[in-house]
Amino acid sequence: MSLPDWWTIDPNQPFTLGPRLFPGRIWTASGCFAYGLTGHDMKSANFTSPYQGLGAVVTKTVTPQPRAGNPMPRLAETPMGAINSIGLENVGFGEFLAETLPALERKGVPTVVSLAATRPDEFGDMVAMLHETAAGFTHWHGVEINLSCPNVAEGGHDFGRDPATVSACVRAARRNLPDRALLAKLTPNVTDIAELATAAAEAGVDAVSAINTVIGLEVDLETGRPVLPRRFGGYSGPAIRPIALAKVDEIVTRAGVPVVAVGGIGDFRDALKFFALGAVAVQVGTAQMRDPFAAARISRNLIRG
Amino acid sequence: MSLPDWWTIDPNQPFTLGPRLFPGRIWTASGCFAYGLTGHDMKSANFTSPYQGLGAVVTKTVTPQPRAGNPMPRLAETPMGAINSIGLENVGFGEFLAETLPALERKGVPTVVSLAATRPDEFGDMVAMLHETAAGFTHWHGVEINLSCPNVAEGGHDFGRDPATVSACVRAARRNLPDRALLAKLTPNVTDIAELATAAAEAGVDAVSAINTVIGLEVDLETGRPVLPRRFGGYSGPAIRPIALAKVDEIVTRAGVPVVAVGGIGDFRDALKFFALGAVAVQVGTAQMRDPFAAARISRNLIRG
Amino acid sequence: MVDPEIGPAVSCDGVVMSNEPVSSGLVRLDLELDQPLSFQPGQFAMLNLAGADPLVFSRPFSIFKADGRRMSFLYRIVGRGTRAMGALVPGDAMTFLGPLGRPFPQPETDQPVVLIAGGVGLPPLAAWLARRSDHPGLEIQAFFGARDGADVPWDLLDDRWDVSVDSLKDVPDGRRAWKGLVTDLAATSKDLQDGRNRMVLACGPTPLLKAAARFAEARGWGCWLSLEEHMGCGYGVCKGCVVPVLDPDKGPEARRNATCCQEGPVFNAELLAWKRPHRSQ
Amino acid sequence: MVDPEIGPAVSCDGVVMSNEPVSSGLVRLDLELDQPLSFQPGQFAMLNLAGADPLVFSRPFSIFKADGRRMSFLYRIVGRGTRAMGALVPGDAMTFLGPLGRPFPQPETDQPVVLIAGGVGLPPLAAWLARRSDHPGLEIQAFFGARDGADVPWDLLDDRWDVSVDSLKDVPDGRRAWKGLVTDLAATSKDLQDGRNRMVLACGPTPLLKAAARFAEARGWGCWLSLEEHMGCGYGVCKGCVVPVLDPDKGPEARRNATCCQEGPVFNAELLAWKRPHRSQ
Ligand SMILES: Cc1cc2nc3c(=O)[nH]c(=O)nc-3n(C[C@H](O)[C@H](O)[C@H](O)COP(=O)(O)OP(=O)(O)OC[C@H]3O[C@@H](n4cnc5c(N)ncnc54)[C@H](O)[C@@H]3O)c2cc1C
Ligand SMILES: Cc1cc2nc3c(=O)[nH]c(=O)nc-3n(C[C@H](O)[C@H](O)[C@H](O)COP(=O)(O)OP(=O)(O)OC[C@H]3O[C@@H](n4cnc5c(N)ncnc54)[C@H](O)[C@@H]3O)c2cc1C
Ligand SMILES: Cc1cc2nc3c(=O)[nH]c(=O)nc-3n(C[C@H](O)[C@H](O)[C@H](O)COP(=O)(O)O)c2cc1C
Ligand SMILES: Cc1cc2nc3c(=O)[nH]c(=O)nc-3n(C[C@H](O)[C@H](O)[C@H](O)COP(=O)(O)O)c2cc1C
Ligand code: FES
Ligand code: FES
Repeated sequence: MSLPDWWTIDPNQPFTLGPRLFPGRIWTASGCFAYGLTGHDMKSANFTSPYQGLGAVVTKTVTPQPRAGNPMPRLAETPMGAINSIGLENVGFGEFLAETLPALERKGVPTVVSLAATRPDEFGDMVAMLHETAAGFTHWHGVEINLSCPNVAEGGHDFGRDPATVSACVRAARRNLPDRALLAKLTPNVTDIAELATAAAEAGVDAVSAINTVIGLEVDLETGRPVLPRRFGGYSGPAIRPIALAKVDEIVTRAGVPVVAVGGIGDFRDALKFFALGAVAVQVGTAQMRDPFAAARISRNLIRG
Repeated sequence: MSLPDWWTIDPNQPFTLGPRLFPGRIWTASGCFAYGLTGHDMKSANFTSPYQGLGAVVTKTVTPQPRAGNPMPRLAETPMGAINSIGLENVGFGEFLAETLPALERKGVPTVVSLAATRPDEFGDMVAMLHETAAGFTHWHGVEINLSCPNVAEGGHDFGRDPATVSACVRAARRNLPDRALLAKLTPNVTDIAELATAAAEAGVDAVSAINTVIGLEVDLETGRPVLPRRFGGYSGPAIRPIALAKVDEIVTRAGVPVVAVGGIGDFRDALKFFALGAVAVQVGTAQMRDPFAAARISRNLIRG
Repeated sequence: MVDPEIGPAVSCDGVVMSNEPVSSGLVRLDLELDQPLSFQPGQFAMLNLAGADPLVFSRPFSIFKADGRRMSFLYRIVGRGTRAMGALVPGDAMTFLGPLGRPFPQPETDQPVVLIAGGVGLPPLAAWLARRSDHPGLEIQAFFGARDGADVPWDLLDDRWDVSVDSLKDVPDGRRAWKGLVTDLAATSKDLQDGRNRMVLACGPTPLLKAAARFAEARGWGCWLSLEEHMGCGYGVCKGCVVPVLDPDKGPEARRNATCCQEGPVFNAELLAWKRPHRSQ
Repeated sequence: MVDPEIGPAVSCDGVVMSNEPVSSGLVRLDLELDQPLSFQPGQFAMLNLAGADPLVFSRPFSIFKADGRRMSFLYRIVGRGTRAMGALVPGDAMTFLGPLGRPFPQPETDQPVVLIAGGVGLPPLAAWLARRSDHPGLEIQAFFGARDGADVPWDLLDDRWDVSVDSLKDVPDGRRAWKGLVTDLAATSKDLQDGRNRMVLACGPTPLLKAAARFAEARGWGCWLSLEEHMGCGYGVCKGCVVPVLDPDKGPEARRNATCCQEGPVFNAELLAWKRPHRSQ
């Protein structure tokens, strides 16, 4: 349980990302803590709430229109990972803006809004509406544009794999987001993630989030058919951590843009590995699904003393 | 331990791959069973030898010149996988041809020779020499050209990621290999592995082997530095199985070339998952390192009895 | 019927006190949590192995009993997670998140209730029944279905339970079991022929739930079912457990996804969109 | 010295017979294999947990004793694998591959031998010493180094072992320990001052091995060391355990990679290319 000598950061010390000061470096990842409100029903003797020590909640990805998501089953478990095919089920941008984001503001949850769309102008429009409606919010810190959901059928598969698309989406969002942090969440399912990160950096992001899920498949032995109706899903959890570490390292060393690391982080040791490579913050995904206090626990365990 | 109803193949029934009849569908993977000779020193009460029921041993990859490989440590273990950076240490093609392959022939080991090179003509030359020298060998069934070693420094990183390179190397080898099976081993570290498979198919392979290791990294917590001196290594073992299943499925459904599947296969259930997707044979890598009888065991357990 | 109050879920640690078979197919797990917790019958907990390599997803189990810090479960070994649970011995640690989900409703009047439980569907309904023992006026008929006589945890069932079995094998002396489906046992029960309007509460495998819903619908009775959906988080954050339900506010044909873990696992059978499957987008 | 004959390695299953601490830092594991096996002192086995999720790599452990089907090991809990081993109880299953590697040589003449063991380096040399008990003419000095008195498995050491400890803490009554490095204990030992040419066999952490090699070299004595390299397979197929050694056939500056698991773990110190590190290509 002891922290290595090289670790000198206080994860609860505010830090700057683009135009914003974030309250901390341990975040929850998109899609694994809903919209960041459910945690208020969770108690633990060791924490005031799941939000204790959290730098940000990245919301479930919100799309311009509500989505019902993919058919069940949506999850498959492997010995050290999970494969999901939720299909971006979400309430839609309208309801999110009218109800969810104000509720997060009222509850004081530090929030990064995750957005997905199929065209750059949709990103621009959503960001503009956010900027207009939530200009006075003090807990809304940024936007993460999800350029990488492997589960969505309508072309999403290849969407964020092209540096030109990454660039166009980032530009469209950045134009309308002068005073909040802008992050681009990158797909690992490409030959060269550093190229995507460079494109995002040049187009004006304040950081990239890496990685989203790795394309994976599980087979049902009885039937010989894929477990998930859509065949493929997004692989996450401890099994993908070495891949995430490699991708983060590639970005840090080759693209020179701040990286918010995500992929297989379950405890403070896992988080330290990404900080060691130069990540500025980390997100907790699958582990947060298992334990609503996972991120809070990591945050606490990274404090010296 | 029971086999599913859909499984109707006898893994020890000879099957055709290109111009050859292979004695079975369960093989060992390159680099995880050396040159296929060491197994003769291994005994078990349950098997006559580690070769029992093996369709082929794919040799450690051989390069035109001997290679000393990478500095130690060369291995890192994660909870469900291994990261290796052996660096293609091998005796070199000259010694392999003069001593190793004849020994394999004498011992009657069904052999696929794995070759790596940095230029298409080197593949062509090595294959030509094999064809000349080993023309009369009855246990030498094929060549697997390794287009995907992520550990080699001199440009190997990107070598097999370009369909044009895949195509050129396959053509060069195929030209000189009229009567043995030709396989191309593909890297998973690309956006679209089916594209590589298609290139290989068009250039004349009899099958593709998929997948080689996934680029991964592990950090030493104490020092905050990567465990492996070369930072990155090749990630293998159970953790990559869902990725291998996804890549194999992409190839089978989109490229229409026979696939010899490899990636995280440790027992007969794992093997069945790949067969369910349409693989024609499977290779056992990391699991063979743990247990010299792993492939023999899988072969036996897949026989309906 | 009224929905009982449900409080917050608690994340805490537990220590295995005992983990012993109570029948050929059911194991009883008693945990001592590090704090006392109460629950409403029908609620569940997400359990996991403690230590360096927990299961990626915790597993949902209905709460069978709670008494101070002691909490009991009945489970069947079916796969990787429950196999690992089967190997736990007293003193081993587990993680606990619960109680979660919406419980079975409690009757406000003296409307009689029919309980239909199959296999591991027993714990929530046994808990419900135990909770009613302070309410002697209520008429309750309880039916439990198992594979065979050995699969029935006889010592856990008081004599209010009528037992059905798929096979009459291994029924102990002095015990009574009916051969057939538990819903057929209920349908043929004389006690239910008096024409009174009853309430059906059911828990068990999906075919049982569907049969229970048909049984209730045929009689015009209300029916609540506890669904078993695969769960990722158990507390509403992953959308991995959705159940298509009717959305009467939006129109008779409207459907929406309800999370089994948060809006369920107990659903009013009327709301379930079983008949016309929900189309995903 | 002659190299003992080494036979094939056997892959088999074992059942834990006992797994109990023999000192503060050492645990003795006794396995009952499903067949009788013999070994040469210095050889090792690859051990792993049996069952659905074994460690990706088995772990190398020197063989301490073998008697029919019973095989014993001494190990220290240092990481994930040995932690899991520490939790094994009698009846648990393990997988075994061994004996593997080249053993310590056996003297053919009556040249006296010095054994230097540190910590978990004890088992192969204790085995070597036990094997010599039928050879009473041979003069053997044995030195064992531990952290402190509690770390010494006193009951396993016969009185031929001189013990050194880093700290004099916890030395039991009636036992003798010298404070300092075990190689310094050997260097100051009066028994070794008679000018005879000796043979040094050493096993322990790398600093100990280097000190033992210097100790032997300074006296012009031969020296065999058992190296601890991280291993993937243990049987020569992965090249994950290479040790740069001199390649005198190819010239005085020539180096090559030897596999620690197959050509070692016991190496003639003269061959080790420790001084001028081997450059990888
Ligand atoms: C609300 C609720 C209450 C439950 N209560 C009980 C109980 O009291 N006793 C009991 O024995 N079982 C109960 N179950 C079922 C129990 O959760 C599964 O049997 C268990 O998760 C199987 O895990 P496994 O790893 O052994 O099986 P595996 O099949 O190896 O599990 C693989 C994955 O599938 C999921 N899964 C498998 N079977 C089921 C199932 N029937 N329902 C939901 N998820 C499943 C697992 O959670 C896991 O994510 C309940 C399920 C739910 C949803
Ligand atoms: C020939 C040989 C004989 C050995 N004999 C013994 C013995 O009799 N008793 C004993 O306690 N230990 C012995 N060791 C060391 C023992 O193998 C390691 O302590 C053990 O592998 C650590 O595993 P772990 O999972 O607990 O440690 P971790 O550090 O978690 O292991 C991670 C990886 O590093 C490797 N590793 C870690 N430490 C060592 C080490 N010191 N040497 C080699 N590999 C290591 C592991 O095998 C594994 O692959 C021997 C090693 C070798 C090479
Ligand atoms: C159930 C589930 C749903 C997810 N939904 C989203 C999403 O809506 N948007 C997004 O950007 N990432 C989503 N992710 C990806 C995670 O945010 C994260 O990038 C990935 O899971 C790797 O991190 P982990 O290993 O910590 O889970 C989802 C992951 C899971 C497991
Ligand atoms: C130690 C090690 C060495 C390897 N060496 C080679 C090699 O020389 N050539 C090659 O094509 N693949 C090599 N591989 C990759 C394997 O053949 C296989 O493609 C990969 O490990 C995935 O399969 P697995 O999960 O079963 O190990 C090596 C893998 C390991 C673990
Ligand atoms: S299990 Fe995650 S939302 Fe229900
Ligand atoms: S450990 Fe694999 S070659 Fe030695």
